Amino acid sequence: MPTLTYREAVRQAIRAALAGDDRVLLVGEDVGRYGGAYACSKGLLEEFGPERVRDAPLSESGFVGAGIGAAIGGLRPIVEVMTINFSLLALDQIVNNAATLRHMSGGQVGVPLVIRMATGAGRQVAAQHSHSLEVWYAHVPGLKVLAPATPHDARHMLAAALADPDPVVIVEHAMLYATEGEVEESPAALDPWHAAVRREGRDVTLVTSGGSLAKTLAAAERLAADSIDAEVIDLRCLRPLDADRIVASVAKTHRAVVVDEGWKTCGLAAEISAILMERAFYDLDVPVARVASAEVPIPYAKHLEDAALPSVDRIVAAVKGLA
Amino acid sequence: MPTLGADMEAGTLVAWRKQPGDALHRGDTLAEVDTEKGVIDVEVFHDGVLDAILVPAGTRVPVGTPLATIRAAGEPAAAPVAAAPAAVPVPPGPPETGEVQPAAAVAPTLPLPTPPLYAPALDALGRLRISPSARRLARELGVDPRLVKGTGREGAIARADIQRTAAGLPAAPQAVAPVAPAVAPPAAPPSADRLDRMRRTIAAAMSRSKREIPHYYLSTTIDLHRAMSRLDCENERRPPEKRLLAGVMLLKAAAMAIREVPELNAVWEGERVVVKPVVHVGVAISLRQGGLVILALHDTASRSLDDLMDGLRDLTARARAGRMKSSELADSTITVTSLGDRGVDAVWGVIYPPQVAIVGFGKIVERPWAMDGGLFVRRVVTATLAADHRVSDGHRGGLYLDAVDRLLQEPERL
Amino acid sequence: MTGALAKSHAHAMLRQMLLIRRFEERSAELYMQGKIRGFLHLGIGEEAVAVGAIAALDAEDRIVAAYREHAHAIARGVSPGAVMAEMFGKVTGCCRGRGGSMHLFDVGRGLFGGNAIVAGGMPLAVGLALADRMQGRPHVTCCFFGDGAVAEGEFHESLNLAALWRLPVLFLCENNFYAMGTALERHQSMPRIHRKGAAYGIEAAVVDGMDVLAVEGAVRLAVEIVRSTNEPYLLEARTYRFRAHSMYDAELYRPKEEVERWRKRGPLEIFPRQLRGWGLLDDAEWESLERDVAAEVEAAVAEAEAAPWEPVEDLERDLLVAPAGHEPGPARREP
Amino acid sequence: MNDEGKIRATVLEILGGIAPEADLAALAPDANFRRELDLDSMDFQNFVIRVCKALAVHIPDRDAAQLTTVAKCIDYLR
Repeated sequence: MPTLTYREAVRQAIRAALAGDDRVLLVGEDVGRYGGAYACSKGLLEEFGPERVRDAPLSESGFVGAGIGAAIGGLRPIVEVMTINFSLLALDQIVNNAATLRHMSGGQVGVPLVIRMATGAGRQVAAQHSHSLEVWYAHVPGLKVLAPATPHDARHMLAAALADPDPVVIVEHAMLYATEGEVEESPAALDPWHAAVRREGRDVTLVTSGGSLAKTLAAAERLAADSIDAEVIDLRCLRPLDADRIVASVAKTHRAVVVDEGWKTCGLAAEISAILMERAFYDLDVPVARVASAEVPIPYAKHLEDAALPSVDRIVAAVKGLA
Repeated sequence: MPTLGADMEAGTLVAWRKQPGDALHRGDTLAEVDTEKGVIDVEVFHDGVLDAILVPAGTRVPVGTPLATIRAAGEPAAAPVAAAPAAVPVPPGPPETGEVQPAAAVAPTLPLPTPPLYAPALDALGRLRISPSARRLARELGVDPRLVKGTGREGAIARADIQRTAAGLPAAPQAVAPVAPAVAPPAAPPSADRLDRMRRTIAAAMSRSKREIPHYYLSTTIDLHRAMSRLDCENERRPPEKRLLAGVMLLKAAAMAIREVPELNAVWEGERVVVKPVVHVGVAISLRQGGLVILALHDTASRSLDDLMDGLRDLTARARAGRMKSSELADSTITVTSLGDRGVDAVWGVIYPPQVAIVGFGKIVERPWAMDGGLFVRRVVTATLAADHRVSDGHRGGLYLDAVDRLLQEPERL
Repeated sequence: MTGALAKSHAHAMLRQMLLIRRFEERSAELYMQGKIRGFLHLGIGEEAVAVGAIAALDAEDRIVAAYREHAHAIARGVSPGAVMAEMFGKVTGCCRGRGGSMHLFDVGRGLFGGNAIVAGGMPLAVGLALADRMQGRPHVTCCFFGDGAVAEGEFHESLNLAALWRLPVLFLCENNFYAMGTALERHQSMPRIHRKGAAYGIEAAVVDGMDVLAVEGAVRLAVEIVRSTNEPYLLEARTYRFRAHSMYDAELYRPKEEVERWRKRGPLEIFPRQLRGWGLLDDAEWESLERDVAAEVEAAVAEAEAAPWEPVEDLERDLLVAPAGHEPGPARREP
Repeated sequence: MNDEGKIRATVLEILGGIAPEADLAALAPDANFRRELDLDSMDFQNFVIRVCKALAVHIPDRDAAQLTTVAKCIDYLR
């Protein structure tokens, strides 16, 4: 099985989509001649031409709205909003149009659109470029949200998202693009809508996603040295959440720690904690713990950024602090 | 399903005393619930209208299960299709009825003279600090969580504690029957079964108390001449139903004397002792065919003897009919046990957790009494005090009994 | 006026404007009776823009409108009964009662909605045109918006995208001189809206929005250019609303005399006068139009009154096509 | 005056109400029923109250204390 970088896996996914269906087009800032802000569309303009690999002006609301209109009109656009930070300018189009039209129109209008955006921090680009706001989209009925954490998922989730008749947001953690992993060439149709157990364990359930998976697995190894057997669950899909898988794991381990790079208040970890309180209350031996970013705008200085973000140490401490 | 004490896991709803649509006022009895301790009246704590009954009569449900919904007067009835409400834990422990200021806010917290050997894992409202999973495991393994030493935060009991206790239990049949026996043998006649269960419940509390609380004991003999002669002449003038029992005077004196040594009127809450501002004397009432229950005679110190007599008569009648109120079971702040006209000269009590003291009165008897150089025949009673040495000491206990004595020498002030 | 004006066509447009006028007057009444709830924005006075423009569009062309869009829906052929039922929240409404007055959709007739977000629909129109052009379809997308939308970023982003990507969009501005309570010259540095097309190299024109024939002619020309050049076009139709912005508006922001002045040259004053002048309309015909329209409006109201509600069980219907496995399930029923 | 049979029946019926589980037939007329039936001061006061009401008599507190056997009750109440 070949080993690819996450970036290359994304590029191959987009290329396969463009080649496989002439309704598919890629629209976004610098996706064409520049080859993509994270080099995920290098060479695609040359291969598919400017109509289908379309550089957009810096008008996020405009080109995301256009993507929605084109999807309504029968195309299958992949709109790349460079980072989740800039997607805030297109929130109205995503929430008030993409997520709403099918239901509000009584079923007449569907929006088969995929919106990709980078997310997360870790490259010292400071607060305005370091947000993890995927939970905002996971909050909205009418949207689906995927968070590929591995090159394999990055390679194969796009196809499933494009096949879905409703809008799908794919968040790709900025620190993952350079990571490598095995990518199975053409698996049976990948199911992106359920969580995966990345490490079996008996003593505690660590629930995480996207850019935090690696840290959580590292923490699990450190805990193993102290004979604490941690089970690591990669959510993969942030809406709908695979509540059954999480609840089943906690029924076994009776302890849960949720690791998320978003902020703790009203965050993804809060939702998972609420689900466990509602559906696994009688299995809980200790309160659910959450490891999230410090409640501050992510700072520029390295030592401050590292202190703000979830770390292996903080995950290990949280597990040991369960009482 | 209100929790009526740390040892209650579930209750059987015997009968509804109100029907949907009935107006409810604070203090009304909503339903009757059978527990190890007999049938308890479930009280309503705020006005409203009974909306819907969720648990039919005859059903046994765990503590915390919602029994009914109450809506504010004037609100429309809940839509029939309302989804079953999620299990809403009832606020642990009945609220202090009659208390104006929250006990904790006013009561000074005492510095503990010595670190506690082991405090029961009780949270602020006297509920056992135990994780949901450990509680379920305890039920499955037949372990009584009240006898388990918690190793979690603030003494919380975790699964491991249950497993360790289950493993550590002697092979002999459990000292305490499993809280909810898997199959209650229906064959046993209900009263015998209840007696057995009650006996086991009392046994558990007493054994824990004896093992964990360092008791010290004091006694004194009190001349009741003035008190009894005042009582006799009072009763002469009264019809039978209005006559006062000597015991009522003793109860009131015991309550009023707390003023001198307030720390005796306190309860353990987790690791701390909280002195209660109001005295609710727990009256030990013996039941027909044996068995005993401690019921609070609320606000004992400030009520008239007549009021206390009526209160005591009502408590005794309802205790023997097995119909006690949840607040009466949980509110007592200091227990008084008196053997009345039968039994022996002195009774040395065992403190009833989470209280910190118990007063005993023996039989009222005639004894030779030397006073002012002369010898008289006087009716006297032996008063005893058993108290928790972690909270008070012999000197303070002595002051208390002396105060009881002095109060009984001025019966008109009772 | 080019070419002989067929009487039937004239009467059809007159009837449509009259139907819209009476329909909206009845809606105001129903709103006050509490039958119509939420927000209600009436286009009384602006009927000529919707009727004239839509008369010049092909059946396959696409329409994206905003929240003052009863006229556009009825002019496009959505039955008054379906529009009224939608405002009553009934399941027979054009959106099953889920959209209400501000969100009228009829995809079969190419009406891709009202939209309650000012300028919210403009990027959608661009996208629709992009899809048509990339899939070789000759349709034009006509995007209606008010003068208020001109202040939104989406206006400028949409015009730029349409011009940059050479997309067949007719941007039709219904300039009624007020953005809710703010007069045009108090929210636009350049109040002559059609001149903003030049910034993006978009051909533009202005037309008297009270004259239905003028509007029809201008739109027919604009659509001709768009369809042939695949270039976007900006048309400013100057019009005026005779009633408040919505139902709860004290109209403190405009003088009574101004409203009266515009009323005298409303679309239902100009067109009948023209037709009578050309001998194409007499009193009897006018009376029968009035009776006919009144009957259709009352039938629409009766239909809406009698229509059923959408069952609450269908609340989550049409949210997603494939719920994709696990929706967050209801809490497990504990014993 | 109340005759002997009515008094006995009333006294026994009242005692039965207070100590339902007791075997009254086995209660000797001169047996101290306070001890036999384990009646405490509250029970005994209720007994006196109910006797007064049932037989419409007034029993002063001083005399009440003597009524410790069925026989004494009958003597006193006749």
